[in-house]
Amino acid sequence: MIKPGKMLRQVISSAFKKPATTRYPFVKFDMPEFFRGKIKFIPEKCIGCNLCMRDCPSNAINIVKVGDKKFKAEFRLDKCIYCSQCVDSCLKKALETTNEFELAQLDSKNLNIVFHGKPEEDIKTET
Amino acid sequence: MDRVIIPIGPQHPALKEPESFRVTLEGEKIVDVSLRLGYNHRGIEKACESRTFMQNIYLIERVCGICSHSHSTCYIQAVEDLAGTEVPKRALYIRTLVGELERVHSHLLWLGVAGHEIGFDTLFMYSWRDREIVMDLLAKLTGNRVNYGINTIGGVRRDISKEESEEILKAVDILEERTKYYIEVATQEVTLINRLSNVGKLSRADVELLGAVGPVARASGVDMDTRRDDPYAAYSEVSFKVITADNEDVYGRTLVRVGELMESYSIIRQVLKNMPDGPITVRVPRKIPAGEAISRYEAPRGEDVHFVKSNGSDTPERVKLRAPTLANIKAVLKMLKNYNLADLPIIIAAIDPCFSCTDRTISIKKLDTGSTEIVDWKSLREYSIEWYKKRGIRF
Amino acid sequence: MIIEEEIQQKLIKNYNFLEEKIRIPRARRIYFEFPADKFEGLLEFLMKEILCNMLCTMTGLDAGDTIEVIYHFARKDGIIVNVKISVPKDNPKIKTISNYFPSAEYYEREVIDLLGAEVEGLPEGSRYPLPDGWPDGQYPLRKDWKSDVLEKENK
Amino acid sequence: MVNSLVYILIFPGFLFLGIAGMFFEYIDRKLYAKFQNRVGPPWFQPFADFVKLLAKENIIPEKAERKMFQVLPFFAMAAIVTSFMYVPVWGTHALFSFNGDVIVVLYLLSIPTLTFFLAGYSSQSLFSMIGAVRTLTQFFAYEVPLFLTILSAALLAGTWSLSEMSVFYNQHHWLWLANLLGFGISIIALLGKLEKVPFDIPEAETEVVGGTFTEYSGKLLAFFRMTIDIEVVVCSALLAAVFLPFGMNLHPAIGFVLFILKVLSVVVLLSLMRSVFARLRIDQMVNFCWKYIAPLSFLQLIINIILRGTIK
Repeated sequence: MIKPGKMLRQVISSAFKKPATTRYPFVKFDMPEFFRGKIKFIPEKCIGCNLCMRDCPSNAINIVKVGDKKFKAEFRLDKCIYCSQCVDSCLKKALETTNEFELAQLDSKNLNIVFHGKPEEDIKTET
Repeated sequence: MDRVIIPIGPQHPALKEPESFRVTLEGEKIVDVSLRLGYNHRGIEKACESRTFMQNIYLIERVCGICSHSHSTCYIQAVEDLAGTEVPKRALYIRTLVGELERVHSHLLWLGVAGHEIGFDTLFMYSWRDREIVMDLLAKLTGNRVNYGINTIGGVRRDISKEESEEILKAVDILEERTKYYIEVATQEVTLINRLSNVGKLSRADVELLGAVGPVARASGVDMDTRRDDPYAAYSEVSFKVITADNEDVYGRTLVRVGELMESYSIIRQVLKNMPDGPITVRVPRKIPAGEAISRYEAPRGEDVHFVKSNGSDTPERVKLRAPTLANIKAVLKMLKNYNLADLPIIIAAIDPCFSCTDRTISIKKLDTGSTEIVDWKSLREYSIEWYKKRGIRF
Repeated sequence: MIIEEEIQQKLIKNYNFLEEKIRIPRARRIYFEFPADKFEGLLEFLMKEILCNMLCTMTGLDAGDTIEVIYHFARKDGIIVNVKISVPKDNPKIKTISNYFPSAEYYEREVIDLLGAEVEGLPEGSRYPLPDGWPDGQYPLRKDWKSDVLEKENK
Repeated sequence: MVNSLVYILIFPGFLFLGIAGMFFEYIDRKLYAKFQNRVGPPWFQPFADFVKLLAKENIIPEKAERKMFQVLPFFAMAAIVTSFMYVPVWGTHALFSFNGDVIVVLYLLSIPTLTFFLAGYSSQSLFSMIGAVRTLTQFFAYEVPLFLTILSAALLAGTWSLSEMSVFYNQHHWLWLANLLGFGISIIALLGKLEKVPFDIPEAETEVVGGTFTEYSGKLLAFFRMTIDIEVVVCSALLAAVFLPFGMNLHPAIGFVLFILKVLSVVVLLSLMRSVFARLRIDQMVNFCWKYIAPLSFLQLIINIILRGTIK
């Protein structure tokens, strides 16, 4: 059966429905819990094996030793491709994904995030 | 009548990616087409050679945004072939599941694009709205809407819980109902049929000669599907029909795609029903034994072929990918001839082209030799600021 | 594996120097090397006798002193026959197969652009995939080729 | 003198038509979005678009005929605004009327289409050229049915003046129902005239980029878009005056509301039509118009001739 205006009924009915659009910036969007967003580093767990650095496809991680069994992590969020391979690679679960996805910045320097092992004074006294 | 040559691309509303068709017109009729590919060459094959097998998964996943699972699975199959890995059953089922969900999302995307190319924006909006269901589902299952990152060498990275599989079944029910509606629209709406049928004819003999793959080939009555002919993942354990049509035109390609959607739903249900328990990954050493392997995968757009050569270290010696669009491109040039200019967008769209899969090259930032001046991003920006300053506009 | 072995037998029957050289690592995969000068004959044999009527793709490889080109032919039932030919790097000439498989044109252009092979008998056309202003003699997929960018980053 | 200036600049001239055009563009876009289950633009969007375009740089192609290129948008706008003077709005009488103004209005309405053609032609760009040729081809297809249906309504009224037609239809209350077929045909023809889906062939973006307006930018494009907006109002008003002529001799305020409602219903019909169809090809469009629409409009003409005979 061929007829013109097949979609007419649905078109008219959808005029009275709520639009499917999410009004995103005004209405917050809930990402699923396990969304691969920004990476979180837990310094206490890190043992400095550098596996994450080696596996990272885009060289976005840099783990620096700042003292005895204390490590500092630098993440380049502009380089990161959010594959979270580092989370899989980490044997001690020192890395975690968060579902934070609104990472846009006006200055690329802000995309460089650093996780310190201890407060600044501690590091100074140790080194 | 005078002949005019009009440039369709590199930038043109009909093309979603930069690619250049030079179309010779006689009035509104296309008499000749020449094609220049390569605008999307990003050098992925070369880049693969300097990364480890593990890192390459994520690189190859980014060859294309739509068939990211296809490319990464295809590559991983080749690597696992080389390493002689026995992948756990459950992992294979999860790969199949994600692959089919990806096919659903790709075909719904195509339906929308096709609608847009023939000026049927309502169809475009509706099918993309329904596609969101699959996208959200994939985000929940894998952690991302587009680059799923579910594959790893020797298995998959995430398991599927009971609740998640119930959610998938619910979503599939909704999608099935919607797809039935689209089939109704495709077989009844008169303007749609008028625009699609008898356009872009490609005979069966031409398909075989020009090596077209995927829905394009199946719409010309060629019964080929890698999922059945060269089964991978869990496809040997599910039953499905290979949808073909004898229309040999764009309308046939539409019917094949919406028919495949229905098959995908049935595959998803079977996979979820029969999914075995067990581990989802096995350990594979970082160094892959030397050798060569070729792997095939039926991507939504057609057959995907990856070739991997290893030299025994942890980086591949050569990775070669062939995307379905490159196989179909010769057929497009043949299809375009003797049709109206108005049919050009839909004929090109009918192969579901993905030019970023097709080309893959080098980011050249500075090369002093050669005839053209190649400018990097920073100096280009400085140049443009200078240009505006001269005209009294300041930033 | 029965069909694969049949194909193997057929190939050895016709080209007895292939004995022991055909590898079948898993179902539906056949690999062998072949001298470049006899390749055209083999092609016709493959198409007519073994029914390889589809060209999956062509892979170009830099293998040190030689450039290897692998042709991946597919049969309807999913069997892939991979034929490798090698040509010397200083005179990398291969014959076109685009008269048998028109779709080979773009694969051959890729080998020309990225590896610097010469393909005889290929019809004129625009290059693929490198840009028109690409300098002569730069072949990205050769092992000794390094882009300036990569060098800078490594430093 | 002051009166004429008011007529030209404020009502029913540029200001009123401009505001009405933007209002109906908003209605059209919002409805189109609603039909597609989207949110749609806010109420000020057409105005914001206009202001934004005014602020942009005018780029004139080197090869284009500069004078023609710059004058055409204003020419089209002037023609369309002039034609509105003869269309009755709230009362049965338009601002100006004489016997034969139907023909003048119809010809003034075809001037914008011709300027679109000229605009495309003088841009000297390939896409504009193709768009221009398509505009003209399409013009020949829809114009005949549109003219015929409006003229057959005039024939029934026995006058060539729009105002007198309104008077006639208000005296013979139910006679406008005889023209319903003509109303349907003219809505379809109007889709062609306003270049909307399924007849947006001249500016089909996926085929010919922007069609005739490919090379236009900045202020000139703003005025062209304004012209199209005003065209929607004027054409809808014309159809409303000819085919929906009831309630014309009521109080002016009620008449004005009624006028807005009539135009609104035409606009709703137009946006409904464009959301359920795919774009046709130019040959299919010409075929459709000559095979189905033109004969039907002849049928309307014959019906009206017979009716005219029986009324007397």
